This record gives sequence, C-alpha cells and structure tokens, in this order.
Amino acid sequence: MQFVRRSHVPTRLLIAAPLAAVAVSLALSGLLIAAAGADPFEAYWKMLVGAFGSRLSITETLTRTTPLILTGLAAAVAFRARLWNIGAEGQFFVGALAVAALAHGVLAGTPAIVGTPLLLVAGAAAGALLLLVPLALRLRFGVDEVVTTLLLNFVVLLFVGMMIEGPLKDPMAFGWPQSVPVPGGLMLPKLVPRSRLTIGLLIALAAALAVAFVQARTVFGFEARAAGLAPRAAAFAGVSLPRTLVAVACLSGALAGLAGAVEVLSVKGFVTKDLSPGYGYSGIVVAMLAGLNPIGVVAGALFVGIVFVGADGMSRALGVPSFIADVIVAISLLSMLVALLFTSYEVRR
Amino acid sequence: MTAALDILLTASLWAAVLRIATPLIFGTLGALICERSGVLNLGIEGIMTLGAMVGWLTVYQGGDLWTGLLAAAAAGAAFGLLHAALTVPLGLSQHVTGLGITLFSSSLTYFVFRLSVPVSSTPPTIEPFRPLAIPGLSDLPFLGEALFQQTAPTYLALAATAAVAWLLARTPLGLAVRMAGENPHAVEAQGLDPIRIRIGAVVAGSALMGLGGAFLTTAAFNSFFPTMIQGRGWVCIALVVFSSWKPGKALFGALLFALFDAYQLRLQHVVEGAVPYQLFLMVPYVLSILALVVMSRRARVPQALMQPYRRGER
Amino acid sequence: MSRRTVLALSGVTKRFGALTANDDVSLALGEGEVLALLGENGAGKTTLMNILFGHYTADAGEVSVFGKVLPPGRPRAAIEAGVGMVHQHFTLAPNLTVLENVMIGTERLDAIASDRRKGRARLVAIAARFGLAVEPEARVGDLSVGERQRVEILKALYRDARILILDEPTAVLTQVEAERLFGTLKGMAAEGLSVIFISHKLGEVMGAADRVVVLRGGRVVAERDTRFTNRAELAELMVGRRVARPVRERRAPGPPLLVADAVDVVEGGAKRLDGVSFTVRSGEILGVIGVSGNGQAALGRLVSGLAPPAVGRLTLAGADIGRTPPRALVEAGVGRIPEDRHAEGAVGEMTVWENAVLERVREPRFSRRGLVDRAAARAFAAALIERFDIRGATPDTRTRLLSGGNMQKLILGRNLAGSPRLVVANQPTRGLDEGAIAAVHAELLAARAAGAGVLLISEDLDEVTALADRVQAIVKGRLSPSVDTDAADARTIGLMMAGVWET
Amino acid sequence: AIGAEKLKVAGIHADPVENAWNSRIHAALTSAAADGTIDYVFSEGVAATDYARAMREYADQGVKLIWGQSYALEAEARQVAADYPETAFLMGSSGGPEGDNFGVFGTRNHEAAYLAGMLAAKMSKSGVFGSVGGYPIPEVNLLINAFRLGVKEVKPDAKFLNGFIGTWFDPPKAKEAALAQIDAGADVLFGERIGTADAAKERGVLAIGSLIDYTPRYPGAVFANAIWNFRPTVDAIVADVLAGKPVGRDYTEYSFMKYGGNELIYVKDQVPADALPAMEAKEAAIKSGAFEVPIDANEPA
Ligand SMILES: Nc1ncnc2c1ncn2[C@@H]1O[C@H](COP(=O)(O)OP(=O)(O)OP(=O)(O)O)[C@@H](O)[C@H]1O
Ligand SMILES: Nc1ncnc2c1ncn2[C@@H]1O[C@H](COP(=O)(O)OP(=O)(O)OP(=O)(O)O)[C@@H](O)[C@H]1O
Ligand SMILES: [Mg+2]
Ligand SMILES: [Mg+2]
Repeated sequence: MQFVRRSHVPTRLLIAAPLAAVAVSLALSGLLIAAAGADPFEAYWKMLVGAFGSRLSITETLTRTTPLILTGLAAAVAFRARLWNIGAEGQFFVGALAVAALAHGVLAGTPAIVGTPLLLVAGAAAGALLLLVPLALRLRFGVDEVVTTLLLNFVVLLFVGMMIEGPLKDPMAFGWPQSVPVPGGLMLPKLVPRSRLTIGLLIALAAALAVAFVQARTVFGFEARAAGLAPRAAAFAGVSLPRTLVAVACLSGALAGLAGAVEVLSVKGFVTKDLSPGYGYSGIVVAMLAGLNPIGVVAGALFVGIVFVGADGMSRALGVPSFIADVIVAISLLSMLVALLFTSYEVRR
Repeated sequence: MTAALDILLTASLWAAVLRIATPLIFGTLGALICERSGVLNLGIEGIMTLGAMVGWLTVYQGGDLWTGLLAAAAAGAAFGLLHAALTVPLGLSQHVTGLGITLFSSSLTYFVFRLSVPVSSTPPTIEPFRPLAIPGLSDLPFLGEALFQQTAPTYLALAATAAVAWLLARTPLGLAVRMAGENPHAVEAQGLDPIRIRIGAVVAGSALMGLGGAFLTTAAFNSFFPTMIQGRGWVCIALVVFSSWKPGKALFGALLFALFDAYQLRLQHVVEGAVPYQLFLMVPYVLSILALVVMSRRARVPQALMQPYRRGER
Repeated sequence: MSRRTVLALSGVTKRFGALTANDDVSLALGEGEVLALLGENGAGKTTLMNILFGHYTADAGEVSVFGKVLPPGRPRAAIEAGVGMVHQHFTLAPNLTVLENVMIGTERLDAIASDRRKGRARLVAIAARFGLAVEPEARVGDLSVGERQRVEILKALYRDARILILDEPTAVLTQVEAERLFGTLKGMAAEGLSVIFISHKLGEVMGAADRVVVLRGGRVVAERDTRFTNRAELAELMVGRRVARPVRERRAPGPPLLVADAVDVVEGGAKRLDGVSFTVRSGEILGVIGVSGNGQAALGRLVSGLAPPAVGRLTLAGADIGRTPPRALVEAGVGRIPEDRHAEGAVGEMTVWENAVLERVREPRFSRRGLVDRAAARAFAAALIERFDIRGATPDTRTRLLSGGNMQKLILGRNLAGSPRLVVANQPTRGLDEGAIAAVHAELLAARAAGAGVLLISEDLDEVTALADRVQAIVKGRLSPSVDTDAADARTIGLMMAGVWET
Repeated sequence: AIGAEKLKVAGIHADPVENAWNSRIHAALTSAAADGTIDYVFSEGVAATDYARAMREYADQGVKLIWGQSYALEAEARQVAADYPETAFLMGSSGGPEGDNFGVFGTRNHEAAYLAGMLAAKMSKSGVFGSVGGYPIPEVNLLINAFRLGVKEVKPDAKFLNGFIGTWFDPPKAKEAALAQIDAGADVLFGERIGTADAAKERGVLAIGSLIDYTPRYPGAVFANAIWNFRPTVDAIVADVLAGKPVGRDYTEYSFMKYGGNELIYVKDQVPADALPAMEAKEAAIKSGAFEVPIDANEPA
C-alpha cells in the first residue's frame, strides 16, 4: 500500500470528508449507546433536543462553545505555523488566574468599561507569556515544544492550586480552595438575560474573524503560513523564523489566555482547579476537526459544544452514562484525522 | 531537620518508593519503547486508565490476578495498535492522535465501567496481589524490608526494565527498533520493514502501559475509580525525556520521582506546611524540562521521533 | 562478451500519477561487469534501481537475479538474492555505530542476543579484504562523507552482495576519493562482483564502466560499449538533441562590487569558511567551483544574508553587508538563487504569486499597512510568467506542481525582474535538463551584460568554465586564488579543486 | 399525608456516586424514594462547567426539589435558585442560606468521629493516631479535629499525624499516605479518604471509617465508623416543601446526632469493654444536648 500526494484536492472531497467522519463516529458511538440499552436514534434525537431544544439549552450550548472557539483558535494558529502548542490548558489557567489576581488587586475599583477590557488583555497577555517559555527553549536550545508545553500544563495547574490555597485564596469561601471572586461589576455583560451566555461569545466570534483576516490578508499571516509550510524557504526569503514564531506564540497563547479570562469573567467569577473541563485539550480537537481553518474552528467548537451539552442532557434523559459525550468527541477526532488524510493523499497499491 | 533526614534511613520509605514507582516504571518503559522506534505515544494516560479498569474488571469477574494483568496488557496493546495504525502506516500527527487516544480510551473505560458494575456506595473490591517475601533475601536487615517484600508486579517491573534494556541494547530486534527511530529508511534498505517494527514497538510499549495501570488496581489498591490515574501517564512521558531514552535511567527517574512522592508524604508529619506541597509535586516536571534543555546539546533524541515514514514517499 | 547474466530487468514500467518514471525498461547485467546507468535528472534511474531493490513495486515487468524472479516490493528478497544497494541519499543512522549500521537486519529477529563479536570480526575481515578501512565502534555521525560511503558499501558486502548498485556514489566525493572508489570497484569486479553505478559525470563513466545504458524520459534510449563511444555521443544521447548553450563574450569588468576580506563563517560549532577572500566586479561573473561538502553551501548562505561572518568583512559597493538580513539585501539589489530550489527556493504548497513576492512582500508595492495587495502581487507573477516563459503556471498554480526547470525559472525571474546589481547563483542548474540550462545560462549572461556582478557557485566544471570570467576553487572552506577561465585548462582547475594551488 | 402526590427530587452529583460522601446522599434519597415519599432522579460526574445547566434543566423539567453541591460554584448556583423561585434547592455549600428557596446543609458526622476517637484512645498501643484527608477544607478539617478531641479526652498525651494528598480520587496515594503514618508509629487511623483502611488492614493496625460503614470491606481493621445519615435532612426539607414553608435555611442541624444525622457504629467484639461506658455516657450527653462537640474548621497540624 502506498500513499500518493494528490496534486489536486476536489472540493467535493473537502466537504464530504468531515461529514463522513462525523457519520462514522455517530455510527460507532451508536453501538455503545445500544450497548447501554438505549435506542441510538432516540439518543441522538435527545442529544439534539438537549443541545437546541430550549432557550436554556441553546444558550448553554453557546456558553460551552465560547471557550472552545478561543482554545481551538489558539491551537489552529500555532499548528498552522508548525508550533505544536499542547499547552493551551495551562495558558487558559494562567489567563484565568491573571484575571482573578488583578480584578481583586489593582483593577478592583475601576469602572467596568475600563476594567473589564483591561482584564481581558491581562488574561491574554498571561497566556502569551506562558507560551513564550517553551518557545524560547525551542529557539535557544532546540527543545521540542510538544513535551515542554504538555509538562507546563501540570506545573501551571499545581501553581493554580498553590495560589488558590495560598495568596489568592478567598477568605470568604470557608476554606474551600478557590480564588477571590471578581467584583460583579467587572463581569462581562450578559448576551441573553437569565442565562450564562455573555458577550464572551461575541468576543470569540470576533477573534475567529480577526484570525481569519490576519491569516488571509496580512503580511504577518502570509509569512507565518510560509514559515509553517516550509521553514527553510521562508527563512531564505527573509522571513525571520524566530520573530514569526514569537508572534505566532503570542497570538496562540493570548487566545488561550483570553479563553480563560472570558470563562472567569462570564461564567464563574473566580478560579478553581476545575474551572476547565479540559478546554485546552478540546481546543486541539476542535482545531483538527476544523482542518486548522479559523472559521472552521467556530463550526468545530459548535460541534463539540453540541455533543457535550447534548450528550449530557441525553444521558440524563436515557440513563446512558454521560461519558458517552467524550467517547463521541474522541471518535470524531480520530475519524476526522483519517478523513483529512485522505483529502490530501490517495491510496494506491 | 535531623527528623527530615532520618526519614531517608527508614526501610519502609524505600519500600514505598518501589511501590509508588512501579506503575511509573511500566509506563515509562512502554513510552520509551514507542519513542525509541520513532513514535510518540501520548495515548499513555488513557491506556493506563484502560489497563487499570480492565485488569481490575477481569479479576472482579472471576479471572485470577495474572489473567487480569494479561488482560490489561492486551487492552493496552489493542489501543496501542490503534495508535500505531493511525500514526505509522497512515502517518497522522503523532501528538494529536495520541491525545485522541487518551480521550478515547479513558472515556470508553469509564463508559464500560459504568455499564459493567452496578452503582454502589463503595466500588467493589477484588483480592489483590499480596506482598511476596523473597525467601532468604526478605529477612535481610533493611534491604529485606526495603526491596524484597513487594508484590509480584513490582518484581515484574524490575525484571521488565532489565529485559527492555537487554532487548534494546543486545538483541537484533532491539537494534531494529532503535534504527527505526533513528532512520527508518535504513531499516527498509536492510530488508526489514520499518512500519511493522514501529507498529510492533508501539503495541508492545502500550501493553506495558496497560500493566502500569493494572498495578494500581490489582496490587497498590483493590478497586477501580474513574480518574484514578491522576496524570501518572504524563509523568512517564516526562520521565522518558529525563532518562534520555535509556531504560536504566528510566528506572532511576521513576524511583527518583517516587522518592519525592514518598518523602513528601512523610515530610508532612515533620515540617508542617512550611513549603506548599504543590512545590514538591512540581519538581519532577520542572526537572524534566531542564533535562530536555541539557540534553538538547547532545543529540540523544531518536532522530526520527515524530517523523512519519511512508513507503515510497520522498 | 559471453558473460553469464546475473541480473535481468524486463519490461519494467512505473508510474507516479500522471508521470511515467520508467517505461518498459529492460536491461541485463553480466557477471563481473561494471555497468553505468546514465540519464538526465528525472530520467528515472533511481526509480529503476528502487524497483530492482524492492523499495518500489513496478506497475509492470519483472526483475530476475541469477535466473530467479524476485518477488516485487521486498528488499529482503533482493538482499538474500545477493543484491546490495548504496542509495543516492545515505541510509545510515548517525547516532548508531558503524557495526550497528552494518549488522542491522543480518541476524534473526527472534535471537535473544546479537553476536557482536562475530559481526565485528567479519566486518574487519571484509574491510581489510576490500581496502575499506573503518572503525567498527565509531559513531557514524562522526564520520566524514567518504567514510560514510565506505560504510554503505560495507553494508552490502557484509551481506555477501554479488551485485552491487551504487546510485551516484561520487556526487559527494572528492576527485581523489572517487578515483579510489572506482579502483576498488574494479578490483571487486575482477573477483566476480557485478556492479551498476549511476553517474552524471561522463569522465568517470568512460573510465570505470564496461558498458553504458542511457535512460531518457524513463525509456532506454541507447546502450554502448565504452570502448566504442565518446563523451560527446553520450551527452547527446542523454539529452536527445543538440542544445547550444549560450557563449560568453568578452567584456571589460567594472569596479569591485562584492568584496569578501578574510571571512570566516562558523556554523554549528564548525568553521565552514576559513579566511575566504574574493572580489566580484560589476559586469563580471566570478565562478566558485568545488566538490560538495567543501563550503559552497556556507558561502551561499554568507552572501545570501543567512550566515554572518564570524571574522572578516563582506561589503557591497563599499557598504558592510555582513549582517544585513535577506530582505535588506534584496532591497539593496542582490538577487539570490538558492542551492536547493525545493527546500529553500519556493514554498511548494503556496501559489506561484505567493512565491513570486515572498521576498518582497513587505515592499510598499506589494503591501500597505500590513495588508498584502493581492492584485499587485498577481500582476507581478503574471508578468514573470510571461517574461521568463514559465510553462504550466498561472499566478494561482500551486508551485509544487511545476517541474524543476520551471520552478527554477520562477525563482530566477523573481530575482532578475528587479535588475539587481549583484546576482548570487548557487548551483543554478542543478537537476535541470539541457534546455532549461541553456535558458538559465542566457539569463545570467544577460544580467552580466546589463552590468550586474554575478557570483556563480557551482559543482559543475563545464558550467563554470562556460560562464565565469574568473574562477576560484573552494576546498575545505578555503578559497584558491582566482585564475582567468580563458587561461586555465581543465587540468589546472581540477588540481585546484583537489586543493593543489600555489601562489 | 396519604394520597399526596410524590415530590419530584433530582440529585446532581459532581462526582461519581461511588464517592463516599455522594453515596450517603444517594442512599438517603434512594431510600426515601423506596419508601414512596419522593421520586428521585440523578446525574453524576457533572463537571463544574455543566453544573448550573443541570440545575436549570431539572428545574425546567418541573422537579420540585433539587439536591446539589455548590462548593465550587456558589454564585452561579444562587443565581439559578433566584431564577427559579418555585423550585426548592438544598445545597452542600460553604455559604449560608439565601432567599426563600436556597437551603444549605453541612456534613456533620463530627460527633460520631469524636466518639470514635474515645474508643480509639483505648485501643491504641503506641498512642500515635493518624488521619488522611484530600484537601484541607473545613468539612474535612472539623472531622479530623473532632476525632482528635475525642482521643484527647481519654488520652491527653496522644500524638497525632495527618496527611493531605491533594486529590479526592487517588486511593493508592491515600494508602501510601496511611502507610507513611503507620511507619511513623500510628496504630489507629482515621480514614477520611478511601485507601486509608487498606493500609491498616495490610499492616494489621486499626482504622476508623468515615461517612459510610467500611467494616464489611475491611473486617478486622475497621472497628468503628463515624456514619453520616442524610435521611433526616432529606425528611426535614421534604416536609418543609410539602408544607409550603420557605426552605431558605440551614439544614445542618439534621446531621447532628440528636436527629439521628450521624452515629457511631462499631464492632462490639473488637472494642475493649472498659472503653464503652465513657463513650456511651458521652453519646447520651450529646444526644441530650448536655455536651456539644466543638467545631474547629482550622487545618489540623
Ligand atoms: N516517490 C515518488 N513519487 C512521485 N514521483 C516520483 C517519486 N520518485 C520519483 N518520482 C519522479 O519520477 C521521476 C524519476 O525520478 P528518479 O528519481 O528516478 O530520477 P533520477 O533519474 O534518479 O534523477 P536524479 O538524477 O535526479 O537522481 C522524476 O520525475 C521524479 O520526480
Ligand atoms: N514526489 C512527487 N509527487 C508528485 N509529483 C511529482 C513528484 N516529483 C515530481 N513530480 C512531478 O513530476 C513532474 C516532473 O518532475 P521532475 O522531477 O522530473 O522534473 P525535473 O525537471 O527533473 O525537476 P527536478 O530538478 O526537481 O528533478 C513535475 O510535474 C512534478 O510536479
Ligand atoms: Mg528529478
Ligand atoms: Mg536519482
């Protein structure tokens, strides 16, 4: 068996491949649902209802989608430039932590119109700074960033634990390890009243559009793409790889940090160790589902959001273990990887 | 202060070190074999979770303990095969696939666990491996208690270390595995199939990972809890780097990590809250990153690590 | 000529997509014979050898060795039948020892221990017998290119190869090393070993081979006994037609333009260039000739703005450009043609227009306020396609779909379009067919005629003597003094390339 | 009230219901359902991010009483309660009650822990007592502290060890922490985390279970359990809801011994007879209100 690079990728294939992957994963997961004693068709119907069936479920799906868009963009931006940032989870948490620290510290008294944007910027900056560490190690010592970004996630999580059990601990939480809360006035305004959906969603959508624009139209996007596709050719043409990678890392880390900031400022109001149900890792899934395309990331995040929220509701309704949501997402990811491979390669004997 | 140092002189500390190290030894050896053949296996966290559940479930449903270990290894091997199938002949991105495998195998594990075991107030137990005193040796002062009163899987882990070290350094198969991780084209040019070798290495390595998980539920403890792997798999990935891809050093790294953990648990009685415990837990990760930096100066990293090999592609 | 046939290919056809790399190829090799396989780049030589060795599976045809048909796609079967192959790109693991590189695959995989002592003894014995000295425990990464080649040959001999295939074995060797290699091969042939080697160098083909098979476009177009042919005939057989390369006419050079004064370049801890001095004047072509591995690549990087001098000065029209980054060099009027067009010259996955402006995208004519002006870039690409006759391209074609020659024209075009003061051309015709070579040569001469200075870095002696006004040889990072090309004969230059020069 | 329609109750467990604490609540609600007082549905392993949604989904479904744990999401949980004034909420919470429909409860098996400490004091030979906890949060701290006070009442010179393992779900690690304490001389362990008693059983020392009855699982090792009964709390709030009374109050008292909210169960054969009278007297005093076990939520040293 041999793989031969396609010289031309048919558009039909580009559309069909992701759909086929989703179909395959729903079929495989259907077997598991059946094994749990439920009717797969009813289960998928319940999933749709769980994700879209009411005002609540729609806003909840979008609430879940919001951070996924941002972490998905973080992964997509980095991967496109062949910067393997597996550390979005850590960047998410430092972004969140920065918000908690500043909202209670220097920015405590500021009016929302100033304070909230500053908090978002601070969260983004914290995420960016964190990713610069592994990048510096790669540029200076040639250390592969896959392992370093992964390891830093654990360091960050322990650091978060240290902070929320230490200096940032909320004295009013009766000893429960959580950070001091963000003053209510600094929280992001709600998009839909009586829901958890805030203008964080708009921020995420704007970020996706901005990233798409940057990648398609700007000199930076142009150069970053060249650097990712063919580093040596880009370097020969005068694209500074270190500078491009630093910019890419800043953008990627900032998006992940922003995700953490938005999550704190729209949903929680404070930081705990379970603030993220793995948004950083799911972001990688989202980015791959989207084929690293920023607009596709919105769709990918929505898909993952729907599966999580829908399957959560479905499991409540049908008594299927709620772990099914992760199973569906995982199978979708793996089949999507295979599907994408076949868009660029064909198999021959 | 002396109390803090005295701890190091207790045999029971060292016995604990070996116990805590055992799953890490299995996992690190497994990850090491994969990486030596050129494949990064970030599926490890999920594969260990799976191994923990399968090993336990097999015994719970009437299998004996060794059958449980075998089943865990087989389950690990199966998911290793999935990882290998996607990353070796298909050449998909190894880290993204690995994370996908972790997500898949851990969620599937929980799902199957929920379906197989009725909800109860405490998870059901099995009769786990008992410490096995090695006749003659276990009565030695200090060493006897520290080394020779462990459960069988711990001895197995030590034996596996020696076996893997021998295999990689001394056997034709080990040479082929190492060569596949250095330059798969060279393997092909010598009439061997680098794809099969890589698949084999990933399957074998993943089987060891499964054993590492099973140790937790059949020897260290006697029941399975979701999320009980608690990042041990990621620690193994770090330890492989720390060990410069050498089995002997991997053993050392696992023991060192376990020493931190065992010592930390004991130190809590001595120094009370002087140092946040999180700092202790950070040490191995930070050390691994530093090890990477130091190592980057020498070219020990398998040269073809994470590089897909597709036959006939230039 | 009644040698026993040891190897026969019959009717071999291999297609890559729309491209037919081998088209119904048949050939036979006699016992103790040395056969040269000749052909342009892309003629299908390597593909044919890869099929013979089992790396590729042919679409049609078969291979038989000592009368037995080899199962397709199984290198192991070829090795067991007595075929050994030294690949165009070495297949060694630099981190492992010589012995390990040689022994892999030679023992049963289920053996519980490898018999290293036996392996070492055998390796040492073979090395002694064929005069290929190596240190079994040395790390391959620490060896020189010539030594690595020896390891490759030993790998084959260790496995009792009776048919040895060498794909461009001399591309990376010095003249002396190459001569030694052929001496060894001849000795082996006398002992009954049969050899196929691939080469572009007609001299060594005439000197070392008994017989020559010429491939063109994947087909066998000719077969000659070396006793009854000559270089000119072989050259024409290769290309298939007479192609007239443009001729350089005499011209008085202008003032000094690019001056290097005792420059060292250090990369990865090794000194790649060692006290290098040269001057390129306006309206003149300076050729730097050398064998791969002697510092041409570093020299190319130095003058392309990718490697700063560690010691010494590099000036362009008097201004220090030692640390000027590539973009600024381009703006200062330096056109740069990289050594490896696929890896450095173009981003294959990007379109032609994107590659056309890759070096200049930050110039105001192609971008405003950080936004790329696509219309301007497309127009520029369209103009290049028109002016430089880049076939098969539109501005939106993906660049990797271009053939090597056309890709080279794109790279040449984007550099020459701005009428540069200085052109740095590193291996500008490597891998091109005669037609493309003629086109590139014409463009370089036109730049010279327009008053540009040209630094031509090339391994190709014919190219240098044809184009350069003066030539310097580069050996182990050091430059010989320059000689006028018209005054020097091939022998003088050959000696210079071997490191023999007197001042 | 015969013929009254059954109250629909939903439980939202952040952890799998195997978790000892959740299992007690699950058991109480299940038994209430079996008795026919309520209809009980539940979700488990609900991530913090999804938690508020689960609350709203149940409220939207017309569930009348939602049981939950709001520790990591107080603000959100209270917002949900405010948005659904018709629904009653009973939350394990670190804060106080709120409004008319947000009731809270605490985990209070500290009285039983105190009594267990009194028995333990008589049974220890070394005079060293260990305890293993997850994180130093108040509900854990006050339990360990009560145990210690009970020990001290009988054995004022007792020595105490404590270890926190920094995770809720790592039984092998809890076991290692317990082994470390046994190595340091402890011969009675108070096991707030599962895994503790495993170490005791393996080393032949004694252990005390918390929340649930661990004796069947570790016979010989676990001689006493500080059981937490959630049923009285359930009955209290269900009664309030059915009576139409506001539930925005603190239901913690129903965890106290006088309501049967916690109790000490122990293996008679294992406990020395001379240990019982003092303990039983104390038990009576607690039940009558004559003695109040002090609540100390500070991190045990
Ligand atoms: N794996 C492959 N996939 C697709 N095309 C290939 C592959 N290998 C070779 N080709 C194409 O087949 C043709 C013959 O290539 P081959 O490498 O055999 O040429 P060659 O005669 O050895 O050239 P050179 O002198 O450059 O070594 C070329 O057009 C080449 O691009
Ligand atoms: N690996 C490959 N996969 C697909 N197509 C290829 C590959 N290699 C070459 N081709 C295609 O084959 C055609 C001829 O390429 P070929 O390499 O023979 O050109 P060339 O002029 O010899 O270039 P080069 O100088 O790179 O060898 C081109 O259209 C090219 O796109
Ligand atoms: Mg070619
Ligand atoms: Mg070739």
